[in-house]
Amino acid sequence: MIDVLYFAWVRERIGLPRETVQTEAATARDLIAELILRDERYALAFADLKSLRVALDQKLSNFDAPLHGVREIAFFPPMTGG
Amino acid sequence: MIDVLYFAWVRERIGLPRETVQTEAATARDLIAELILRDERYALAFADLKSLRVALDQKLSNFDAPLHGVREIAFFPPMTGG
Amino acid sequence: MRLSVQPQPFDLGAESNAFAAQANRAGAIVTFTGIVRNTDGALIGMEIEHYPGMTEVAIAAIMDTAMARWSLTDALVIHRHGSLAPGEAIMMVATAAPHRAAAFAAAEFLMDYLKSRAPFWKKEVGENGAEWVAALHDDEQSLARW
Amino acid sequence: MRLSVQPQPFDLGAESNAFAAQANRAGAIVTFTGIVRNTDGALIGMEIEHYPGMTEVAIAAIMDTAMARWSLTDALVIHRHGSLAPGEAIMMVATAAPHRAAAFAAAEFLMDYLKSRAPFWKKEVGENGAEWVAALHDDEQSLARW
Repeated sequence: MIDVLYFAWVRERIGLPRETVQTEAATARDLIAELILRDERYALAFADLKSLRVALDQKLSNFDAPLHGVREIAFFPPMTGG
Repeated sequence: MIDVLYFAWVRERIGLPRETVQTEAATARDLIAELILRDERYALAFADLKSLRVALDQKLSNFDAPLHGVREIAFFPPMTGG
Repeated sequence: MRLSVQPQPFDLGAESNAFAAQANRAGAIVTFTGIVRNTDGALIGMEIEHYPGMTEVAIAAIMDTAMARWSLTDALVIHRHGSLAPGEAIMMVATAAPHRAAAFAAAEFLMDYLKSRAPFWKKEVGENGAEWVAALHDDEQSLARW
Repeated sequence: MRLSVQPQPFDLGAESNAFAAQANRAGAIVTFTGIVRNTDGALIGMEIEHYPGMTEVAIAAIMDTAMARWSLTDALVIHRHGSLAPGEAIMMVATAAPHRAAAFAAAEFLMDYLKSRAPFWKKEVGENGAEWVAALHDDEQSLARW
């Protein structure tokens, strides 16, 4: 069980801001592969990982970091603050 | 006839903020040489030209620029604005 | 040190004065204010989305780094989210330090990090629809100087 | 573009707000404020002498250069002379530009020139007498980067 959050156009493409996912995925990359199988909205949102960022428990991370113990994962495009 | 202005510690050492001087000096360096002969206060103020700046008609200049046509000359230490 | 992530407008003048009043050991104060720009009049507004929780933690970490690295006497970050109109202030940073070089460097550092590392996303709303603002390669590059 | 050389105190907040209100094509505003610093409590005040006439011309020239070089939408310089107490603001600059890099660079440029090329002289008045502030070699050096 992991909370998955989406922001900006990732949120818009998937059509929801957050969901709880039952998964045994070892990494964000594995989780994405599972999600893409579920619906084409995910395939659209995750088509180009180079244009995406991932945060694990609210810290910027990478797609191959272990998800073990992580309670919240977020996917979003590069930030545009300031 | 030229107006001579002094600022900061140059003014304090010479003891006045401005005076009008009758001179045929060709440059600021020449004018300083004339002033030093007049009184030791000038000798004290102009002892180290490297620690002084000069402006001709309110523009930063140098000690060897011609004074011909200049109406106002000012001597002061390096600026400390800001 | 103060950080506020808020939907409400803020008063640049009041914030600047309050910051300066506290900065009594500083000789130098720098502020930066980002404004919703509208050069050609086509922009209706801007929507700013953020990641509640992560935003505050990420910015606080950036501020701690700046405080230590430049020995700041104080720092302030205010960043809005939600709907903004053209001409409105998006955010501001302020830094206070004994000398100007540190205050300037720390403010630029904070801005570079806020641009690329704080979880905000801007969407420009125009007459012909809305579009997410793309991250600039330059902004990513400018992080490399610190 | 506005320049004021004045003995009176100024209100950083009011000046910042007025500057921002005019800067409607800008996306970025930077302000710098210099304050009479008093780290050890020994300073009674500061006296600032200037060269009336030359001061205004020199600063206006510096501002024109900054406006052109960084395509600023606006610039402001306020510099006090006369007697100041610890904690009082000595001067401020503000710059407005479409993007932050230009606003920051122009503000730093203006400061570097005001420090070493505008005819002001500071005297610190302490309990044991008064002393003219010496120009820093660093300040002269920092001009070389522009």
